[in-house]
Amino acid sequence: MVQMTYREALRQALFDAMTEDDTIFILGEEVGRYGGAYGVTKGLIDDFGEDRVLDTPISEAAIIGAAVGAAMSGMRPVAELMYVDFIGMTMDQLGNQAAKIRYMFGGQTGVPMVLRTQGGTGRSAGAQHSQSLEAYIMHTPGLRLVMPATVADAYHLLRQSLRQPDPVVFIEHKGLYTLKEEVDLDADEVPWGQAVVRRQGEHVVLVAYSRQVHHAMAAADTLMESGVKATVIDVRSLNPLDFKTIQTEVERVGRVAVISEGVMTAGVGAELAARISEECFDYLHDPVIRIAGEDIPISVSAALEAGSVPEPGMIVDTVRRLLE
Amino acid sequence: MVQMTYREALRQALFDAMTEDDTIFILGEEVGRYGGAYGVTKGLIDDFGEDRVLDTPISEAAIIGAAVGAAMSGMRPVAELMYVDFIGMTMDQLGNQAAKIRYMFGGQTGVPMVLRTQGGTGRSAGAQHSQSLEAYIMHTPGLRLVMPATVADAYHLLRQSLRQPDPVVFIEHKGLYTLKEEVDLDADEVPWGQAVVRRQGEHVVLVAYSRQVHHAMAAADTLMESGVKATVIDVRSLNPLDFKTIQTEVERVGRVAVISEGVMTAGVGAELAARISEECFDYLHDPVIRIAGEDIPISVSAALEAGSVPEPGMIVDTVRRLLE
Amino acid sequence: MAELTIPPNTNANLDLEALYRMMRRIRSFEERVGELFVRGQSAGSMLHLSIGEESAAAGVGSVMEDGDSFTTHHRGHGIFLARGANPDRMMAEIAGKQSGYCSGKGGSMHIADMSLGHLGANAIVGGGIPAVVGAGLASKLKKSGSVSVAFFGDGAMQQGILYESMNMAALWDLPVLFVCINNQYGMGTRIDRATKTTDLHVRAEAFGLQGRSVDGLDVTDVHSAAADLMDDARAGKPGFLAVSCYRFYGHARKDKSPYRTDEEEEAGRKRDSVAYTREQLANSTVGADALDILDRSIDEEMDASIDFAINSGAPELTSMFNDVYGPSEPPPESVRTRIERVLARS
Amino acid sequence: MAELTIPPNTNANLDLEALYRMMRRIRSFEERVGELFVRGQSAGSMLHLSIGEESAAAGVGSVMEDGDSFTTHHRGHGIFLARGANPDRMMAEIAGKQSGYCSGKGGSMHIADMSLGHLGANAIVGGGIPAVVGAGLASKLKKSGSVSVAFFGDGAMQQGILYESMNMAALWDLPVLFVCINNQYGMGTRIDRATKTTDLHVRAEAFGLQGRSVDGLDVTDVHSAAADLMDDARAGKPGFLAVSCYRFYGHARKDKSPYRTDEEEEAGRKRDSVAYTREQLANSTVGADALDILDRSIDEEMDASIDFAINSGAPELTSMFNDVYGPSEPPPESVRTRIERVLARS
Ligand SMILES: Cc1ncc(C[n+]2csc(CCOP(=O)(O)OP(=O)(O)O)c2C)c(N)n1
Ligand SMILES: Cc1ncc(C[n+]2csc(CCOP(=O)(O)OP(=O)(O)O)c2C)c(N)n1
Ligand SMILES: [Mg+2]
Ligand SMILES: [Mg+2]
Repeated sequence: MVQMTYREALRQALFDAMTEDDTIFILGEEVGRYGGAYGVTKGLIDDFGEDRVLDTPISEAAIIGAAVGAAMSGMRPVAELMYVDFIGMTMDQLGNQAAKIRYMFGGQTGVPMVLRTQGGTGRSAGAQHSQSLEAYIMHTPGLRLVMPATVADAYHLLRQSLRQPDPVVFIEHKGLYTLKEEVDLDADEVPWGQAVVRRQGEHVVLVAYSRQVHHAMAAADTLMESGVKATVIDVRSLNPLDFKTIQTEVERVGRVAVISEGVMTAGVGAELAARISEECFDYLHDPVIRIAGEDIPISVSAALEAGSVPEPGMIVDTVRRLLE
Repeated sequence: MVQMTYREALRQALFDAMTEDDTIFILGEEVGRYGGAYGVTKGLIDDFGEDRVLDTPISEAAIIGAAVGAAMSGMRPVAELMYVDFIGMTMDQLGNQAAKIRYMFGGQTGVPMVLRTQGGTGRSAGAQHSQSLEAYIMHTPGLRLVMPATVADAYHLLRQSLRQPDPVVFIEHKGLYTLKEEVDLDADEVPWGQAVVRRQGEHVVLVAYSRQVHHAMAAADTLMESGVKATVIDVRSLNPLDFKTIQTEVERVGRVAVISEGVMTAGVGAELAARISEECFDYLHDPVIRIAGEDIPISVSAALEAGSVPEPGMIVDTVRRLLE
Repeated sequence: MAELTIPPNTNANLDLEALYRMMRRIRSFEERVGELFVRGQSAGSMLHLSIGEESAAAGVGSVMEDGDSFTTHHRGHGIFLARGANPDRMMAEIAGKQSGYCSGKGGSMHIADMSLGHLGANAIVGGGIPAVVGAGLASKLKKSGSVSVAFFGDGAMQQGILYESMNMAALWDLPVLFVCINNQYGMGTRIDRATKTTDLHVRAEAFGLQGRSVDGLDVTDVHSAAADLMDDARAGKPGFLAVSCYRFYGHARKDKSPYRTDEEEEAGRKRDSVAYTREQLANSTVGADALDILDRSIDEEMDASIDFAINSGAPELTSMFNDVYGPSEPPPESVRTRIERVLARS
Repeated sequence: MAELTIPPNTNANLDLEALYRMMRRIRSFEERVGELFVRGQSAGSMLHLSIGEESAAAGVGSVMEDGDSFTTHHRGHGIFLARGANPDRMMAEIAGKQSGYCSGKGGSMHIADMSLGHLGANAIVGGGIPAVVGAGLASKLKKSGSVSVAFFGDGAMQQGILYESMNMAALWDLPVLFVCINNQYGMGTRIDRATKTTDLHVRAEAFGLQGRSVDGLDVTDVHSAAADLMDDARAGKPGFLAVSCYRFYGHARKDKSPYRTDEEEEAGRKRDSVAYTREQLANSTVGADALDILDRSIDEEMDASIDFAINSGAPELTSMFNDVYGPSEPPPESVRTRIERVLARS
């Protein structure tokens, strides 16, 4: 077991994977000499050279397109998109090319690439640098989607992503980079595509992913003070989605809230809530409640920004109301 | 009352609006001399000249961006995106600019533009020309989203869209252009942002939009033969969403299926199902069933294409099973 | 061909007959794609024929080597044939059949063959361009010596991603060649209504690539320009080649090109590189008789491809769930199965 | 400024003092943005100072007219000041306050003022560029005679949308000017690591625009190049201007630029257009004393903007639901309200 931050775990995962597999290379804006806008790739250019850690021009569409072409040519590129907010420029290369190439070409080739990016609020970065856009990805068949909440998952799921046959969109949360936890790098692999029950309770199930897992855990602590016991599920992987773990807990407990930072309407929470409502219908004592980002852009004002996404207090309030 | 096609109604709406409001102009690929890839804008260049019906280069991102700039400069542009499948190239201009400008700038300006496009299956056009991508739009606050199913709505909702203060994404269905119906062009305006009950029944509610409304109506006909009476709701406008009309019918009937052609996961059906499950919880006898496009790309093979999206038989089967 | 004076070909190093054969096969194949459509056997009507553009396909295709890769646009049948495609499997794919290159999932606009280096046709204008940057990077990293070529139309000259891609190729000295097949039109828009400057290679030069524009009438001109650029690309000096030609027919099968005059079309179709080369060969030691025999054998081969396509079976309905993810991944659950499962429980 | 020989300004038509004043105000304002951050009063740390780029803002800003419009990139404070921004409202916006230009919703990277023709700063590299094509179209359709100017950095030269936009402007003869502020860096990447060709205006010419590159050291050079291009743009001949300068400090407030040497920075900061012009004026009839007085009054004005910002209130929490849609549209229901409503019922 070692102590490290989420940022360090990501770097370690890249380092270990690149050491093992020389088809892996990194490309993206400022990933090399600068070390990444959030410092994840720091030093890798010294370890692996400029050919395997490639600083690119500010050309998001071509970065993803180049990764697609490289992946079809025997490489395993890791493309970094500095902010998930820039995904709009890449959605054709991502949604029409990376996601569909295996299918359109009848299975002749895969596109084994990882798109690393980060999203979320917390830095007063405004409407174009604070979004949580995972729902676009989840709605695009062909793209895997992973969003780690813990340091261990940052490491192990990135390693796993780098072994997949298909394009994986790997979204980090900008608020988690400094999170420090114990992690066992040599642990048995975190299984691919599986949710995890982070804590088990009997009164309510909180389904979350990425930073909201920590908010859900904090809310669960608070609720515990008044005797309310919550299950917290960390979904981790939105595609593949491990619905079974969710279903088991929901059917046992009968009350559930799904939590996501992205805007509510047509978001990931909608999918999870729809699916739970559909599949666990007879087990639900109450409606599945969505706790989500407001259906608005993010303001630069810190107060407005914080107020527009779920936080522990809101989760606690919602659960209390739900159990009333 | 006049008989006209969906295509003609759209053209008529553009013609009437451009006659009334000289700030309206059209820009897009092949909208002028060619008359539009699906013939909607045919002849408008003769009526209004090359300045108001502007053939553009194949530059989707800049087309939307130019529309944004024109809308901020006192014009009301109608940008045509030939296929909704090309939206990936425009998502930055659409999602980060058009959608957020009013907000980011504290309400100083709106972006009164209409993005007309078309989507859906039915022409063996393959994975990159057959998609239904409305969920991306519905998940983007700031963008209105309208998807007409009937000839009258094609006319009246396009007129309405051209009076909105905010960007409207108006998605036609390629399978509806030749649909011919009676329409009263002088009718009282179709109200903005309202769903409509196309037929009322007591056993099940079918919630649909765009071409699936016709499939739902056909299914309702078939079901009627065995005495099953279905309500069919045409949502028409996904943002603003008239949830009240849906809620009223669902709470009266207690059983509901939501139908959309787009892929199921994290799609529009997820939002509708989540919301119905949440808000009408105590009234539901059965889970809200999603009938939707498969979570796969669209094949060029006509059989595979048709098999991958909902059709009337599938709706009938589902309702029968639901009522068993 | 009356107005054109056709000089005899004097380049001894060039196998003009092979180039002719390539071009003639493309022409013959494309005519049969049209026939497949007329017979109602094609998958849809989005069929874009490369008739009139044969010299670009053959001129560039002939200087590529085994191991080189390429992407094409939606009008890519000819290029793929020039790189060795099997016409049966192509035609079957265009018909949406299981025996096609992509098992009926791709169709005319999404044909690919990894074994021939065809990284895929693309229905998105410009969509296939950046992939060659990635292939070029792979070549450089693996020191494989291969070049990757992006083929696209003049319409794609107005897509931003081309410039992002050319910039990267130049910046990183990649073994990449960009080939613009300038058939004067993007759908109904003549190039001068899409851009102010039609001297296309200048744009590539402005990004640091080697640029050439060449008239596609004489395939030997295309061939020699492409050969030079290809040598340089292989040495890490990426290039751009614009081949001007004329789109003989409508944009896709249903388009009758009402936006252009008969005179223009007539003049355009006179600039026929297939006929031009045939004339050269007919007047050479090859002679007209041999060409007649060659043509006939090509037509027979291509006729057979129609039969092959028509006689092939449609893909199984359940195959639609395959190939969304890798072969050992579970396929997505079908909506019908899900509904049954959910309703069986509640 | 020892190494530079500064010639006296000889252009009688030019109000060099006004240009100096513009540049000096920018410098002074930006220094105070830095101070706001250090005092923990800015909204976040994504503050991009335009120190070192004053001549681009003033040189181009001074040739624009009332009614002209513009967009800027993320480093746009200076340009906006050159076009008449109120520093109080700017600083308040940078602090995320209600009294700011955008009521605290936009911040440094999303400042705008429709009444001054500022169609908005943009946090997306290249994101604001195509809007000027639309503004140019509007000008042409309304025959208003106005020009629209896009300001962006050298990094945006690698974004495809620039080329799509320039192509349209050229094709349609729009009253549009593209201005690239080439400060040699995009974050930590020096321009020669982002592109092979640093002769930027050539790219614009390749699309049919009038292109100029100018050294930003002497604001009068920028001014005269911009004046020419602006006149032409107003007549429907769109242009492109690259102004080379040096980004004096880090990319954003927290960046210490470890990726460049002290020597380079020192040399770069010597190319200081504010100091250069000051020297010219000090040696002219204006004289150093008057400049001292001017500088002091500017600094006082800008100091006041900090106080204004700090003393302004934060926006009300509920204001976050305003301005998503037009003023007469109902605001989105809040998630909290929805949850209460739903749970009250069930
Ligand atoms: C991104 C995108 N925009 C528009 C289209 C529709 N479209 C298909 S082909 C075409 C014209 C392309 O012209 P060009 O690149 O010159 O190729 P050509 O058809 O002449 O071979 C257009 C506009 C598309 N498929 N993709
Ligand atoms: C589309 C996009 N990509 C990347 C970024 C991150 N980013 C912000 S500023 C910047 C550098 C921009 O360089 P340049 O255009 O030269 O402007 P400068 O900062 O030098 O003024 C980058 C990469 C962004 N904001 N938007
Ligand atoms: Mg063309
Ligand atoms: Mg710069």
